[in-house]
Amino acid sequence: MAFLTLTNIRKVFGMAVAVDQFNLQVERGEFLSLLGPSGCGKTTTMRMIAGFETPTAGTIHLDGKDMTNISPTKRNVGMVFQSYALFPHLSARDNIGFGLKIAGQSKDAIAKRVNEMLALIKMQPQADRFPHQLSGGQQQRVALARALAVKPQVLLLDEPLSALDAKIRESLRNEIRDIQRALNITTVYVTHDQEEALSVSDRVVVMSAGHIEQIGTPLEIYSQPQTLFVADFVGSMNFIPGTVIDNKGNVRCASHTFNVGTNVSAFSANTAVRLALRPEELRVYNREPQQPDSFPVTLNSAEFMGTTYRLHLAAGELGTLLAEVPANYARTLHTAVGAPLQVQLPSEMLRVFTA
Amino acid sequence: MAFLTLTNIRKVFGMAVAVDQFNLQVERGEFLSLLGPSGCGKTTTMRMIAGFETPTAGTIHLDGKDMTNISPTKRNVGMVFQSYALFPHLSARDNIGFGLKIAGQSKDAIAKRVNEMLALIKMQPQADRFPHQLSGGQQQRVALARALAVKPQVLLLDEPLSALDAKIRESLRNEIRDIQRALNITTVYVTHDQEEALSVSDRVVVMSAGHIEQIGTPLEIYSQPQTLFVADFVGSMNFIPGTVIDNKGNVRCASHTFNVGTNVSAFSANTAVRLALRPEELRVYNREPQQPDSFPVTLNSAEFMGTTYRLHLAAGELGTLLAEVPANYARTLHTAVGAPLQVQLPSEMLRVFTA
Amino acid sequence: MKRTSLTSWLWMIIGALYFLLPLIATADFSLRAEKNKLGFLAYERVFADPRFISTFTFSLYVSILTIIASIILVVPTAYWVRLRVPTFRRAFEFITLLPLIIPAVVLVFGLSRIYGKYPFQFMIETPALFVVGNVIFALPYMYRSVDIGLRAIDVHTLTEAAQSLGASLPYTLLRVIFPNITVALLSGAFLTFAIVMGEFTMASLLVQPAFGPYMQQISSSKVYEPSAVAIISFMLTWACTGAIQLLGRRSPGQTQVAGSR
Amino acid sequence: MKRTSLTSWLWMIIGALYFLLPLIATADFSLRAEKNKLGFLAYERVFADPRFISTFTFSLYVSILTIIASIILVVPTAYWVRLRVPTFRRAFEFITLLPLIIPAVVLVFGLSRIYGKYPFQFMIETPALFVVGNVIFALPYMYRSVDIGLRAIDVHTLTEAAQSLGASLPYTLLRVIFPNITVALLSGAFLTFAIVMGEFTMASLLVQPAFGPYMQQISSSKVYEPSAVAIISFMLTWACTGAIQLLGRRSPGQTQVAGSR
Repeated sequence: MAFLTLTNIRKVFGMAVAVDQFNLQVERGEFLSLLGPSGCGKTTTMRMIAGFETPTAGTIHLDGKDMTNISPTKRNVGMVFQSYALFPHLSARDNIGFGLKIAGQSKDAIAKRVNEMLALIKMQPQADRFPHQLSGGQQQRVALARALAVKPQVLLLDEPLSALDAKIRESLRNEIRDIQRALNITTVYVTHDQEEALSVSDRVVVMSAGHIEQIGTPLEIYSQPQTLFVADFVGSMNFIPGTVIDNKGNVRCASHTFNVGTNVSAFSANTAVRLALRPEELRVYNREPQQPDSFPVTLNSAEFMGTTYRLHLAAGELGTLLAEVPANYARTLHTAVGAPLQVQLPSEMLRVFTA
Repeated sequence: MAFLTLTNIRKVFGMAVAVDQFNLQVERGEFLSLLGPSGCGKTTTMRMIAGFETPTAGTIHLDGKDMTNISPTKRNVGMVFQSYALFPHLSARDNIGFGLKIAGQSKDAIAKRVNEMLALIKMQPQADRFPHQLSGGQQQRVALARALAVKPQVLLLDEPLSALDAKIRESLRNEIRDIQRALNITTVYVTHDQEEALSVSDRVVVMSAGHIEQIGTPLEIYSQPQTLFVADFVGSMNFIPGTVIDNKGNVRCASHTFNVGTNVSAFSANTAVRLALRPEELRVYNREPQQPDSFPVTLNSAEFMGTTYRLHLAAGELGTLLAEVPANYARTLHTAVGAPLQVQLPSEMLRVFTA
Repeated sequence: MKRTSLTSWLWMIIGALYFLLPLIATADFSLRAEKNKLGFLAYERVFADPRFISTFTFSLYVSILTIIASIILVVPTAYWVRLRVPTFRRAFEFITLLPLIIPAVVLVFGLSRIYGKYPFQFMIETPALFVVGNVIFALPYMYRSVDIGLRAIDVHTLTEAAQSLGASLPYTLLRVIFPNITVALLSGAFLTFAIVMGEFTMASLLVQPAFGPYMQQISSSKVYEPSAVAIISFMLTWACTGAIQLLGRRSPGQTQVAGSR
Repeated sequence: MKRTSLTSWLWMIIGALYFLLPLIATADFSLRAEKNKLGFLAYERVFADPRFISTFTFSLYVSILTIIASIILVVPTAYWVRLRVPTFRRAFEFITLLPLIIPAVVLVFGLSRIYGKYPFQFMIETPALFVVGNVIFALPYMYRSVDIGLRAIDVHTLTEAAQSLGASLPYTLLRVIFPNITVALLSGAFLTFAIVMGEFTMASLLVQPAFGPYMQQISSSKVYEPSAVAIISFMLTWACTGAIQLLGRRSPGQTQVAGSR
């Protein structure tokens, strides 16, 4: 049995099903993210692990013990909140020592452990400041230290970076990841931000409407989405509606026919499908010379993204296509609004979903 | 004289200088962004254009007329706020018609113009809903229509997307850009989000501590930052401290020597400088075969970013370097933590700033 | 979860009893005017008393004047303070709390000393001074209600939005601010009403034919009628509250009652 | 900008005058006990009156009991309501507003009918019933203050944070919630104090030797002393407020006075 196991978890609030058929096994030392839009049940799931909610059905085991109905005060689970939730009347030091004091440790033991934690988050100089004297990023680091001080078996982070600015968000997520690695602590991270989930996790659980859509490594989630929801929610994706016309992998989209190889063998002829392709997988050329298997498009607008340009392309019956090309390459293209371009959809990249 | 001209603007609040030596010319139909961290004076500048603040010194001309001391009610400037600021007791339709009613237009003229605006933001079906019945993105579109209904000479947007979710933020910024293009309305856009500023603007003004750091197209700002602040604030950047050792472009950084070509001719020997290089400009290879002008590094961690991997590299005396490589290419590298890699800093890419 | 909601119901019931018991005891007592029989005799006597009607009407009249005067005084002031001198907000709030702190006796003394002289002596001869005093007494409640109403909307940004669309400040106050704080105004008006109807000290010092002194007087001279009067006035205020709650529920976008945040 | 701040100062001054004039008039009057001369004769007489000292001490004693009882009653209740039954919050708030609505006479009648019988008659013989009544009167202010204090901190998340660190609910209430609402508690205590010191109706109905009836009585029998007493009690409450403001400024992280949001 895995270190943390959720089995057939179901949670109902009044008439609303918040979480259903939730099965998950988290290994010791793993960094796992729950990713999904707001209201998908990810926070409820985490709150059941913390003990703040009791599952309507199902069991939660931690290190072999059934935790399903244990009080949150007895679970030995560390929690970090979006709003930091530091105790306003206590200094950073006393916040970190709060749990140790409750555990009845000696003053010396508390002081020693608090100093270790302050070193870990590199905040010894600010140890005696009060929360309102600290920046948001510093407050969240103190909250992390407070949760870790009591040596919890599992660390739970509930959208810990949502209240912070973009630059601090990026540096703090790397710091959290480094600390997690150094302590090898089993971690469950809740976020609605796919970039955050992909960049720090060992595995990602994508949720929607209370159930699991896909579990996998960040690379699997991004490059092999199993459902239309995951394809749409994670990263940008072009969707092209079409119909399967034979069992040789040919799909008709408006007047175009694309061969998607064997991908389509699972679908019988005449099935309505949607082809999916990431913007960076489209190949964009100037109109001349004509490329094989390409079709003409017109540039609607170009967004400069730093390392890349994002091109909004009018593709006639296929609607608007989004393409992302390296900034260097974009310089070789016609980029005036209305410029004539051509596009190739590499058939080996085309994913197929039931419409 | 340009359509909107700010000349030697200075604004002091009590003892604090909010904006100083601010000179800007905006052409008719231009989309201009004010970009900077919070407290840099960008919002104060916009509020002076709107008339909510009076400059301590300097003048503001709009279409040749001196607007410096004109009341905000007489300026004919449209304003969109971060918090939407829709009138809660009025429907979307009545919100959009509010300014027309004050202008004393006939009921028919108001109804006609409001319908045009509703069509522009594609919200005819929600015309009779109240603000609290609309999503954030819909409310902001109504606020945009309300500002545009009175045909203002300038449209001002104050962090209009900050309160919205990432996906809606991206689609709404393109919608704003499209509407701005369609109406060819002169627009000033305030944001702290560099991606937003770079992707939609014709020109960007980067501000810090009340003054202008750089004015330029998004491409200029990103690839030729003129100051250390801009280099640091816009996008990611590696900074390597070093010393100019001769007038042939050689800079010593710890035990390495980099030739930065003629870039450095402006600096005399022994000047302390910082070399700057974007993560995507670093070249990363496996340790074998040895590349010319490269040096060994160790992989600390790799963040999956979807289209790219971001590598955190330990480079000995040079500290930690950040590299961003395409996901495809990353697959050819050793990516276990601690993997031995080598790095090349292309000298033609190296920017030089006074330390 | 079961245990939790049971405990909380228990608390609710204890809380309710704490307040309702005195009320029930009073109601019960008011029905016992006839020996060994429950009945409305005390109520009949009260309604038959012409002084009940006249004092009640007088206090009603004064409370309406008080409400109108308070709204005219408080709304533009609170709006202005929030908009232009937010640094003074705490000072201002403290000033509006003064009537809670200054004993009524002081106020009445002070008011009658100022307004008792030429050219203000008409104030003493009419209920005007009584209204002024009531406006002062009601101020903490009215100001608090209006301020909470204003806090619920973003006064600053709404005003700037209106200005950028060409609206003057008075237009903004009337067409944007007022319609969005109606529930708060109702709530303030209701509290003011309750205060004026029950006011005793000032009414008796200024010798006004008001409802408060009437209640006080029958309390000391009758046995069952005071309870009946108390229950009647309680019913009345309860009805007002209900009306406000209903109105609050209807008003779009602004369902904030001053008491609810 | 010049014009704006001038106007706002003007408003401030008018507002201040509106409240201060009665106070100044009273103060002035209290100093005129000796003919043609300003002096503290009225004050000397007041302090020389043994009933001033005794009623003042009694009311002080009652107000301290009232404050302690209210805090013990209100804080856990308000915490519990916010934490576990937030849906009842409006209902609860309405209940705490009832004492503003139910006339004092009703309350006193009801209370004495309940507590006048065996085994509660000791309540009538001691100030206990008077304290209970005052707790009820002070409830709207105390509850409001505490609730505003609780709103300023994120009760829910702080409690969960404490729980995940092993803290029980009572421990959390004592060690996390209490220390973070001290300023709100002080503010509630201060308002309670002001109310108890000035309370008249209930004190006289229950025949308590309290400060309110004493003030009322000298108002009708003396000329200058009432003004002096009024000024003294105003000074006293002002001093309390000042103390709270000072304490509020010192307390780290939580400088919220109940009146200020």
